Amino acid sequence: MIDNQRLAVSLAGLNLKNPVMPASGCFGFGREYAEFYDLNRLGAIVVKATTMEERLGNPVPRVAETPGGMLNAIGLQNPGVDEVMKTELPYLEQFKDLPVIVNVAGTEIEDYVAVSQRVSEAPNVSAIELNISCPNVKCGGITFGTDPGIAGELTAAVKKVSKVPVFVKLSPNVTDIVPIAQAVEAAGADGLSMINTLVGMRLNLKTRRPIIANGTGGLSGPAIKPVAIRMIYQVSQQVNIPIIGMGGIQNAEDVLEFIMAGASAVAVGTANFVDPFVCPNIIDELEQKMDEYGVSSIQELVGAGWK
Amino acid sequence: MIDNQRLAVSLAGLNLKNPVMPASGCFGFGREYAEFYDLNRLGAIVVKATTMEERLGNPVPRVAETPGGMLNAIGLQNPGVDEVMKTELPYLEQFKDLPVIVNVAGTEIEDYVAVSQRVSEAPNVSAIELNISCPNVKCGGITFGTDPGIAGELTAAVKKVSKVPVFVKLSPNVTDIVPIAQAVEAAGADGLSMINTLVGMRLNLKTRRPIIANGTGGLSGPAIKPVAIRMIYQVSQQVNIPIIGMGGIQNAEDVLEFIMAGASAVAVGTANFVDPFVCPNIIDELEQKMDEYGVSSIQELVGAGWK
Amino acid sequence: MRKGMATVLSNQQIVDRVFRLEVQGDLIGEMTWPGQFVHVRCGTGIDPLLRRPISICDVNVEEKILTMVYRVEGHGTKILSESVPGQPLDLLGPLGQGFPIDERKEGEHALLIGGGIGVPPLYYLGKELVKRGVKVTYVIGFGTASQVILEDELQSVGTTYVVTMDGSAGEKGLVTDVLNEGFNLEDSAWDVLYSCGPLPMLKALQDRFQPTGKEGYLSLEQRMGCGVGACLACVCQTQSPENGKKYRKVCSDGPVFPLGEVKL
Amino acid sequence: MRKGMATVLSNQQIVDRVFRLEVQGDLIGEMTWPGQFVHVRCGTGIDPLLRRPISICDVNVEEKILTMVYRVEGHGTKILSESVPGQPLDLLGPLGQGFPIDERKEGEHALLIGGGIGVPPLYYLGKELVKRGVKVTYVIGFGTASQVILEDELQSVGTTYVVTMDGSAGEKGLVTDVLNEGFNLEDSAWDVLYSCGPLPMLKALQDRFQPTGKEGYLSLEQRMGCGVGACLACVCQTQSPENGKKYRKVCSDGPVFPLGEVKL
Ligand SMILES: Cc1cc2nc3c(=O)[nH]c(=O)nc-3n(C[C@H](O)[C@H](O)[C@H](O)COP(=O)(O)OP(=O)(O)OC[C@H]3O[C@@H](n4cnc5c(N)ncnc54)[C@H](O)[C@@H]3O)c2cc1C
Ligand SMILES: Cc1cc2nc3c(=O)[nH]c(=O)nc-3n(C[C@H](O)[C@H](O)[C@H](O)COP(=O)(O)OP(=O)(O)OC[C@H]3O[C@@H](n4cnc5c(N)ncnc54)[C@H](O)[C@@H]3O)c2cc1C
Ligand SMILES: Cc1cc2nc3c(=O)[nH]c(=O)nc-3n(C[C@H](O)[C@H](O)[C@H](O)COP(=O)(O)O)c2cc1C
Ligand SMILES: Cc1cc2nc3c(=O)[nH]c(=O)nc-3n(C[C@H](O)[C@H](O)[C@H](O)COP(=O)(O)O)c2cc1C
Ligand code: FES
Ligand code: FES
Repeated sequence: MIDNQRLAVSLAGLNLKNPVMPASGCFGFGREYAEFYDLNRLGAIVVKATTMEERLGNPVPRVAETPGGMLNAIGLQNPGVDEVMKTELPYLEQFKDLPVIVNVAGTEIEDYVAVSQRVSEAPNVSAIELNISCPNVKCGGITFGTDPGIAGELTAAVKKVSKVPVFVKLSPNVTDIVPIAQAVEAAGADGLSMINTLVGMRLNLKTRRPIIANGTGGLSGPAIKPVAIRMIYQVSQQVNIPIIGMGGIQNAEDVLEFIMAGASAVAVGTANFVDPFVCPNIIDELEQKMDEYGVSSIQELVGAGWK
Repeated sequence: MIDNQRLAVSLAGLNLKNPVMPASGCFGFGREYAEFYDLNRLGAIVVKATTMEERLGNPVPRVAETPGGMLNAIGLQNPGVDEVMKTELPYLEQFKDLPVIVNVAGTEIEDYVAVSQRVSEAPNVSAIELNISCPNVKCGGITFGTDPGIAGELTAAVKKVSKVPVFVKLSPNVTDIVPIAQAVEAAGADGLSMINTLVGMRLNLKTRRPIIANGTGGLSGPAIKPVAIRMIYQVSQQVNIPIIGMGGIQNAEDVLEFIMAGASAVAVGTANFVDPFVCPNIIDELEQKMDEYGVSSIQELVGAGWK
Repeated sequence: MRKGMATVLSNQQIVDRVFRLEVQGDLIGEMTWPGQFVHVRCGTGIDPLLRRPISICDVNVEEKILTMVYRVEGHGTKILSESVPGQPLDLLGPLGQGFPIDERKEGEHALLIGGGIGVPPLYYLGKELVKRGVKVTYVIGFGTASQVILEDELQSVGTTYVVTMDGSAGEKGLVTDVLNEGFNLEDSAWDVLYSCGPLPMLKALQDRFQPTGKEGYLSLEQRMGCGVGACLACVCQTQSPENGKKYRKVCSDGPVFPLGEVKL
Repeated sequence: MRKGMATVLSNQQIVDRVFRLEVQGDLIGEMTWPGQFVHVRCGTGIDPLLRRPISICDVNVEEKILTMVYRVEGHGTKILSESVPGQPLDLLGPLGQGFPIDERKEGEHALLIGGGIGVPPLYYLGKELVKRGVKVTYVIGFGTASQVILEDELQSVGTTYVVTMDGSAGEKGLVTDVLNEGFNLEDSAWDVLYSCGPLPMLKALQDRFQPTGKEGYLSLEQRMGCGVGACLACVCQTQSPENGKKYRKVCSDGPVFPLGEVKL
């Protein structure tokens, strides 16, 4: 692979060969998509949320469709940190050129801390993404992602134990996202991921009940793109840490729009379900689109929308 | 027109022959769409936001497209309450079977009160919709729609002077919409309208600037439907006043989904731009869809999703 | 290659709301396992956004022609029903684990039970079983006579009993009723059961035959996201967790599961 | 009737990225006023969601055939460019106020200035003016020779001067340059100006001719929502508010405005 500096990005000390990674929960632990293409082509990989104990997740149906989007309430199903350390992360070691970011979730601050400490010790983990924004799990009554104080506290606690950079994944379901971003920055976060899903619902006209067994679900896909762009545009002007942008990305032009809004790299979620090749296709397409819009390098474009 | 009790709804004392009305800002003061069909076919009409003084609105471009939606930042352009009283409301008097709901906006509580008092005196105004949620206007630093206390105060002040029922139009750009709904209910609101637009943004890749001159705009259209359904489902279980539901409605099935979520009537906004006949088409289609899903009457269906 | 474009050859309504769609394309050459499915993109826009799982009903491997039979349910299948010959169709597949047939021995008797729009995959399955020298008997159930599909095709593969709930075609009742009566289909008369159909039917079959220890396979449906095992949308719980696996993914561990493996 | 379906008769690329689209339908019988536009639904889905305004380039009122010439800019026009004969096309129109021509008198001389993709509406306008005995002269400007459109068609209506920025076809420079030189197009040589094209061109024309008091009309573009005057997306400010009207709507008060009416 030719090193291409136009696409390279540096993200809180991580050097990525390109800015495109699959988003957490939309790519498992990589196994399934490795059957389609060489995962080394990706800028990085963000794996499914990992919790202390195994989680069985929510009852089915777990997904529903909406115009230009989908709802999901998977409920953090995962085999637990032990199994992830034993099976999933070692599996990813074969991809030598693939930074791994582990999405960490929990119910108590202690869970996050314990899981973060463990996964940050895995030889091939490059960063942690703290999922303080999953709308599908009642977090012990506390919604980490909507309270700047608690979000900051959690971030500080995890930072103390983590051996790798910590990204905090923010919830868009808030009146003002800026203070939360600032609180986690002040608490030591190395970067932000935004946005997680919007809380939504669909009803089944035949059964007269929510389609998703959980009731509400997280809205992802193209429908939420303008909300993501707006929030990244706002937050990136108020913090000095890099942002991994996501929410509805489908193609290379969307990537440029996110970078221009202030993201330093991007994650692609739902679009993988529509086209399993979407990440490598976007990466292939990126330079041509950069030429078209006169973009010399991704780094140069970061925040160009407001600079 | 045959009186059809299956479609009739009663809304805070207003009796509507059917539950479908155009949403504020998407139908002007009715003149333009009156060239397409007889406005008497509508359940009601919600006219453009009216303010104390004339407003010129925001610079152009004022709209941008997003996947499955659009952004707007019209900025409350309107001729002011005097002109609305003198020209627009009298124009609508020719439609004998058309309840008129006037959307009222302002910068200070006093503005809202003054405008509400005046329009509530017009002979053909059936209700007022307080727009405390317009995302495109800096409301003198106060965001009425995101603070339960201020929202309640405003509602109470307007209730004191209004001679017609007062609906309060809520903003979806909040962490928790329920306390705001409860606050305006406690302050005497006769009903709620929800949802207004989500704050979003698009960037122009060529100019590297927001497409909309105002920067951010309000996201409407099918993209926001699941967010609207979720909020109506949540709020309708916590208040005892009726809700006019809106956000992405395109067809009769969408109407049933909103009613089932807890709305007593619905407003159709952006879809008018795609098809000027969308409101009468939905009304025509409604009974057939009710038969298909075994719905005896609209009234019976209200909140069926959680009842 | 598991994603690719195929070209629509024909798309014809066979009974009310049900269409037979024939498409041709390179990746169809790999579709050799009955019971697998394809994940179909309906239209090219963002509404519908997700793909739709449709079973393989028949494959001509040499000519790379795939037949699907689908019922119009909602937005996606509606758009699919508007496909015209010559139109490209974006397919992901073949996906999932089909009906196990490699262990079948010549001379065995397989009972294939289908309900409604679950009947189509049993056609390809029956043909492949017959190729292996297995005798096939079909029992297919529908609501009413006008919904009966593929009867002639199945009849050419093996004896086919039609059952309708209102008795307007074949026997009256449910497919399981037929097994009780004089059709020589008592448990000892067959070696293996394969079934696809509505959940209540599958549940009735599992409840009845799991205790008997008979070999059998059921094909399930579940709402899907990715279709390839990555998103965990489509899970079902296992009856008795082995190797600590408390769930299965319908898209990649299934859609076909042995009798008794999952809770229904 | 102002909304209806038309049927695509042909859709052909004429130069790079520019297509000529012919459609037939009942509502086209009403399209008798040059300078009006139609609001076109591109595709049938929700992306693109909004309609696209496209000018009337030519109309055969008897046969109800409308010609549009459009350039592929983004998602909507891309989808439009994939239209095939026989396909239905959802139109809203005719919309807006076209070029005023009723006051024109036989023997007058009209100067029609077009730039780029602003040229198409001037074709129908020129034909209608000639019908009324008005002499028509065209000045049309493009970036380069390969972008020149409709030259032959316009030539058949009136003398047509082509201008390109790089001089690769016709005169080199901007359309306004030509008016300065020896083309007998000095102000006294014509009675009325009609123009459609990019904003800088319209601005240059307004700056130059407004002070002279010459009669003239400019066709503007603006991003639209409804296209019918209801949403206030497409406004422009008036130069001197009369009757307290401080703005105009491009979709319903325009797209054509008299020289000097609006700020550019
Ligand atoms: C493995 C498998 C094989 C299938 N094979 C066939 C077949 O051969 N023929 C056939 O007619 N149908 C088959 N189905 C069912 C078919 O997938 C659904 O009818 C179809 O997805 C409905 O889509 P829609 O857009 O028309 O309906 P909508 O209700 O608008 O769909 C909304 C969402 O729900 C999902 N959904 C709705 N019903 C089902 C369902 N029963 N199973 C899974 N997802 C569903 C859709 O995929 C979509 O994501 C199969 C399902 C599975 C899981
Ligand atoms: C009255 C009028 C007449 C027009 N006549 C023609 C014509 O005859 N031929 C032609 O090629 N073009 C014409 N245009 C411009 C044409 O409408 C735009 O090129 C087209 O809308 C771009 O759509 P898109 O989806 O390809 O681009 P995108 O950039 O993807 O469009 C995004 C959004 O911006 C809007 N938009 C983008 N550019 C323009 C523009 N220049 N004017 C208005 N809205 C825009 C689109 O309508 C859409 O809502 C006309 C515009 C107006 C206002
Ligand atoms: C099926 C599904 C599962 C998800 N699981 C997780 C998760 O485990 N942890 C997390 O932080 N985000 C999760 N997300 C959110 C995505 O990572 C992403 O933030 C969101 O989907 C927006 O991006 P998109 O529109 O490209 O999908 C999930 C999203 C989907 C659709
Ligand atoms: C162009 C435009 C202008 C609007 N103007 C107003 C307004 O003046 N007052 C108001 O309360 N809501 C206004 N809205 C919001 C709509 O009334 C409605 O709440 C929102 O668009 C969601 O419905 P929809 O998705 O059907 O459009 C406007 C929306 C649009 C698209
Ligand atoms: S559909 Fe994604 S795991 Fe099965
Ligand atoms: S586009 Fe709506 S007023 Fe002009």
